[in-house]
Amino acid sequence: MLTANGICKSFAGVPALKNVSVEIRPNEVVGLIGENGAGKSTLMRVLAGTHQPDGGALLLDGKPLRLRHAADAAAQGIGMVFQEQSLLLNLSVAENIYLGQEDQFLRFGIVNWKAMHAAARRQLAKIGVDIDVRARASELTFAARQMVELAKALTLEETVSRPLVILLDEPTSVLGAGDIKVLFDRVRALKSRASFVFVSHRLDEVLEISDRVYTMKDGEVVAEHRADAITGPELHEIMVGRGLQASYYKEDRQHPPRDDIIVDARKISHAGHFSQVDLQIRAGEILGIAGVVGSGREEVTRAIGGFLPHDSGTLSIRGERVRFRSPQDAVRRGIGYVPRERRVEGLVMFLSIAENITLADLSAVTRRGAISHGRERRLALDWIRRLRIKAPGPEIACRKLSGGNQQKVVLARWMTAGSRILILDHPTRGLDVGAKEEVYELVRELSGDGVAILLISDTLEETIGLSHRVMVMRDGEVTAHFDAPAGAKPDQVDLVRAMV
Amino acid sequence: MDFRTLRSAFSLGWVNAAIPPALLLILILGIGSAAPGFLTQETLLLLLANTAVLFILAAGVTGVILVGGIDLSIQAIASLSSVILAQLVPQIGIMAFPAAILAGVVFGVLSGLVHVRLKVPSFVATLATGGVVAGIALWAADGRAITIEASGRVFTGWINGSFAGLPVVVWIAAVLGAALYLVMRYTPFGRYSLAIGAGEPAAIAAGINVDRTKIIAFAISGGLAAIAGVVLAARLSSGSPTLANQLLLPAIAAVIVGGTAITGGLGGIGRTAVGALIISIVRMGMTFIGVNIFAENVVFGAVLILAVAITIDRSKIAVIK
Amino acid sequence: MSMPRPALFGESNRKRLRRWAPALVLMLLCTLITIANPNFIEPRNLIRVANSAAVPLTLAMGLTFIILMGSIDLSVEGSLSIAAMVTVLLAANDANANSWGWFAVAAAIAASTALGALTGAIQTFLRIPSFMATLGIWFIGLGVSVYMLGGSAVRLMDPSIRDLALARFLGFPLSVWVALGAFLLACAIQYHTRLGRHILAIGGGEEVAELSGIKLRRVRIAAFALAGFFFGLAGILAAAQLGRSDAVIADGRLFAAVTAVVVGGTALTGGEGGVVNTLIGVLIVTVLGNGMILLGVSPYVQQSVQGLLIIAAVALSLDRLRLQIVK
Amino acid sequence: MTGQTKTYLTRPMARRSFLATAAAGATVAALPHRLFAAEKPTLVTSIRSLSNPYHAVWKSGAEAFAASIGLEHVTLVSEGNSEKGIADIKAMLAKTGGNMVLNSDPNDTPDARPIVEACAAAGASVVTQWNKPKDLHPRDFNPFYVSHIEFDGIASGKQIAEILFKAIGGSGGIIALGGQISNTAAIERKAGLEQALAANSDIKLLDFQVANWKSSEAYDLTGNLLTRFGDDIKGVWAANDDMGTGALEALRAEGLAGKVPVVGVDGIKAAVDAVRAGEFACTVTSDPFWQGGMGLAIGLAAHQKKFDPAAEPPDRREFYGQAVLISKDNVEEYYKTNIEAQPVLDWADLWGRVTGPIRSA
Repeated sequence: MLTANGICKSFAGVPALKNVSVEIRPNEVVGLIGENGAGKSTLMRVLAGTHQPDGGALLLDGKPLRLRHAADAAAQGIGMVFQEQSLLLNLSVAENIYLGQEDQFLRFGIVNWKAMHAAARRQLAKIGVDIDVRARASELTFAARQMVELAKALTLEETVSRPLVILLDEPTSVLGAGDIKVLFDRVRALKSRASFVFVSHRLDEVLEISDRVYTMKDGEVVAEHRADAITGPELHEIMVGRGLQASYYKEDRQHPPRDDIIVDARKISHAGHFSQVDLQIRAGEILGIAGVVGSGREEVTRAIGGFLPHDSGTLSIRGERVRFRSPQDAVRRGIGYVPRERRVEGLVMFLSIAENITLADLSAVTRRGAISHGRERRLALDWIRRLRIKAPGPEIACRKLSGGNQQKVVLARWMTAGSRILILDHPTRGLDVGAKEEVYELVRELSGDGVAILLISDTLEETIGLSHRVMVMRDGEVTAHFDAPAGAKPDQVDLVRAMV
Repeated sequence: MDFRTLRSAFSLGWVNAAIPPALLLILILGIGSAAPGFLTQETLLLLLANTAVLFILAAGVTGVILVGGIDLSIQAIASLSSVILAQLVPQIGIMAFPAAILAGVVFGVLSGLVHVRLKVPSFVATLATGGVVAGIALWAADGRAITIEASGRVFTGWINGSFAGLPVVVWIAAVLGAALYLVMRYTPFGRYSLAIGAGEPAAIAAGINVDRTKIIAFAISGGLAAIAGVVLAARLSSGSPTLANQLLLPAIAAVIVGGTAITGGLGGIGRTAVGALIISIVRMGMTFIGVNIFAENVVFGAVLILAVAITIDRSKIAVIK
Repeated sequence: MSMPRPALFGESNRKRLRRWAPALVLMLLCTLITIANPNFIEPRNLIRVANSAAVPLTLAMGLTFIILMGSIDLSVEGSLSIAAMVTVLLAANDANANSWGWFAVAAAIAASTALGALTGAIQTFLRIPSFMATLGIWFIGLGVSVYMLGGSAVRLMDPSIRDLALARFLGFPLSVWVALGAFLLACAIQYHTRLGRHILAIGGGEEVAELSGIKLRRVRIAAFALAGFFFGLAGILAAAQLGRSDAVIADGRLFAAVTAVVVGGTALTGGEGGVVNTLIGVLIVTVLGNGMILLGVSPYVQQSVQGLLIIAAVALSLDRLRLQIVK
Repeated sequence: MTGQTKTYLTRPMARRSFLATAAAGATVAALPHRLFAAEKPTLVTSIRSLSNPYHAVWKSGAEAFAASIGLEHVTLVSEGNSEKGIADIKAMLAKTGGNMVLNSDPNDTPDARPIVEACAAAGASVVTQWNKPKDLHPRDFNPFYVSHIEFDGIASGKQIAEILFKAIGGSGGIIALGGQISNTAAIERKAGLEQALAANSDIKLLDFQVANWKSSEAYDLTGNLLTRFGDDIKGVWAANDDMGTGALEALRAEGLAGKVPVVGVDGIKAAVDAVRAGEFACTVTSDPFWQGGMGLAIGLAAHQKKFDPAAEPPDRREFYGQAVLISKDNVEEYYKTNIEAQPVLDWADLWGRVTGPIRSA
């Protein structure tokens, strides 16, 4: 019903989409996979009307369709759930759901709130969630926000008589396993009324939910498969051009940790977030923390990173008792934090690669108190080569890099600063398979060098695969410990039991 | 006008950096051809001398704007330092200079502390500290202008002189400007300022002492405001609690016309120097061309908007607010 | 799925308390002044406080919308003086033969609204930050009114317009009722219209707002025009109160208005706060000014006292936990 | 006073029809003045701003004089910014090569020295009014610094205070509104008020507040003071008419206009009207029309070597000008000669209003 025919789009002369054709049929879920930079998001934005193609055409039921902005797409029943959390946190749930579509509730120019709230409640009921429509979006969990976004996309049903096309741009990237299941259930239930385009990095998810899968590579569609006719590893090979090996998490390179305890937390608590958490990390050890959203694992990592001072218990770094009041204290103790919000907390996007690499510690490039720009450049070039950062040069602004390369810059910064403790907060979020693999390799290398690593991750496999030990948290408390030596990894099921 | 194409044409970095100086050159040549007598050595020297105080003030604010804040207290601090200089010169002679400048630094630090410790937005924090400082200046001057008598002018006279063919005020501005340029380019403080302005959360996570950097920025701003006040006091041979009034907006305008983003993280002292020159050329040019006195403000406002529209580097500003 | 409940437990209450902080500051201020000088709560004084608050309140209503959007409007003084100038020059006055009565008022509002729309257009079409666009408009507005007034103060002789300040209804001057009307209108716009929502949405996140199909340019221009409308209303009230207009009629009103908005608890970063906050903020600033006179605070230190109290009020009402970053 | 009318007599288009002006205003742009012949001196007026009636009248006086002798005249405004005021003057000096006559009301006391020094260095003749540092003297810059003119602020402040006291019957409370704290005229007028108070023990100064010369601030302050003192306020003393009229409007809002007399300084039209209506007890004016024209006339005469400043007696180098009191006794006559008609001054009578040397204390 919605067809894209030979779409071309370039940015500042660089082609992002080259002659891309896809077709979305009624009542089906179309998967869209590809590495970062393959053009998935651009294609989605063209379909959603926020980007205008340079060439090619969109057809709706065979008729040409011109979308000048998001509102045009909405008028045709095309809605989008964005990769970035796109609710406005200062507005209520109902306001978010009907943002941009308030006209229907206007009476003499005045918004009829009662009607809007009732309508919003109806929308949420459709997908079977119960959220107070007057609550501010900032008070909701990530998962709930995702549901609200889905509900928002579904409002088009009321204004458009034709079946909807809902574009889901990496909706699962911030969700825990349980929430993903809920989302998929909703999508399946809604299939009778709408078509979906589903974009994700996680091949298993795409295969699970989709009927058909398009694979994109370098701005082109390189393959189209029925989901039941292809396996994950095959898809992976098409996507990255190499096979998905069993040694994905580089288990063969997992070495036993050393003896010295680097991080030693005893009964640390932060009221309302976590309590009585004991945690030890040895040199060269990767400690994973598993837990659902709200289990307190994020907050524990934030506490050790210096963002959220613990209010009781003791924290020792290399045997020395510390109490961090700011990340700066933590950095001074050799702790490096690799955040999930790379674009916000990871890098100063407008600064260059070189400047970001030396941000935490300028001492390597300063001589007599003055920054030597030549040294800085050489240092950055060195990292670019060693970590295979794909960039024209060290003076390029970080915002122009892909996610994987940005993550490498963050890691390069902490290695420059000589950090011996790394906190990896969802280190592979938003990265494609190939980039993930490179990050895993780096993490193994660092671990082999004796760096103590604290890891929280999107998926259990990743947590288990990478870690030496896994600690499970629930409701702010530690509920279980598992050893995860190479070749004898714990079972996911056991972990999940401790999580919920 | 399609600014998207314009923008992509300007996406090359050096083109963007070259726009403000180019605008400056066009202005000079334009006014020079409209008003013969403008392009003389004397007039251009006068232009430089007239720009000096504005530039010193603007250079200080530049640092604060780069870290993403704003300092509205500079005119009060400049006035206070002029009062301190005028009060103290007869008593302690040349030592009055460091005393006046130190007072500026102290109040700059105070603004910074109010801003970072009490988390009051800098716009309001400095508005308020500016009020406090203005009150102190009134009190210190006992509510009147204080003349620096002939005995005191022995110590302040050198500022009105010339050195190597250039007025001393121009040298002062140039030295301060060069020093700040080096500080911004070669010290960790300068780097941290840019990082904080361009992405404060990332700067925090990288372990940068954001509070200290901001306080230093405010201290520099206060110190430079005080130096501007001292120069003013020396030029006018007196101090007054209202001496630097009306200098705040031109100073901020100079920073932004130069192409420094009001949101922080982008720009620098060099740009501010160009911006300050543009502001004073426009002002002086209006006198030279003989713009209707009633229309001066209108022309100034329009030129301001146009200058910003031309000089601002839109490719490096995420959201135009 | 697990029922998504508000995930923040303890913080909510504290947050709610913070939200009330400006109101508490206001009450505390009133109480302290009353203890020091009981004249403060005399009805006559309260009426006067209301009267002094009329112009700043009307003005701050307009500014609130701009600040909610995350922008700033420095053209307050320019717009206000334009409106005052148009009013006196078109209504009966001592400088020309015009006597258009209430059409003058309509023209004044139209002029400042148009100037606001122009500001918005400059900002959105030339893509320059509001700070600079409005700074330019400030100079232009001031320049035009100086030009039109020829530098002198023109008296407003139209008795019906003067009645805005002189006639009373239920004890309050009409200007207070007009300001109250402006406040209610602003409330209606913020809480009950699409424009109000969209302004908040832009303040909360411009990109998201755009992706939701909000026409940013249109909303921004409308918001600046709306602000211009309120500035115009304030200009008319100021002209009616002073019985004349000169180019400096608006002097010092910008920073007073920004202060009131911020003291009320509206964030300069946009998206948080609103016109009710601003009402409280205006009252805090006005009561403070009134109180300092009632207590006989020396003019030398009034500025300093005001500065310190502003810092205190803003520091008290800020939610420091939420505000990791303050600019 | 005179000024109001003058402004529109000299600029009829700006006032006669708002619409015509609106059209003109919309297209107003940088209209270049004709370039003048270099051998003729340029007359330059430097004042604070054009946004107050006082200086607007000053400018029309200057223009009337310039028109009478057919010389180019330029007005510079400092907008309250000392730096700009001085910079503009220097730019004019550069432009004219020093062949100019400057009549300046320096923005602030300190500004006078660099202005005079710049003029002397360039060979221009300068007359300053109101503000100059005590240790700056015309005699030190012969022949370029021709004269400095002031009006005795103490005398004016005292004179209006005494009339106010008489108007309220010699006893009771008054409030006073002062100008910008650090301003010389504000300080002197306040001193005059204090002298008058010292001589009238039955009058009580309830409070002295600063309204920075502005009517809008005076309006709010007066309202607040009315609360504090209520009916105890029998009269209002204001250091200028702008503040006085602001106070008057606050009184009017309370139904007190005409009952509580107001006095001020400057003689702006609104104040003269208020004197006629019996709402102002009096106002006293330094006659800015005269100041604007005569300052240039004196400077030009010296510049054209019609007299040698160095040879003039001290009381022509630094003197108090003659202030005119406008009270209900003479207001009708004043209105006829100065407001309804353009005053005709004899610009050749350079020293006619010299009342005596300036106090050194």
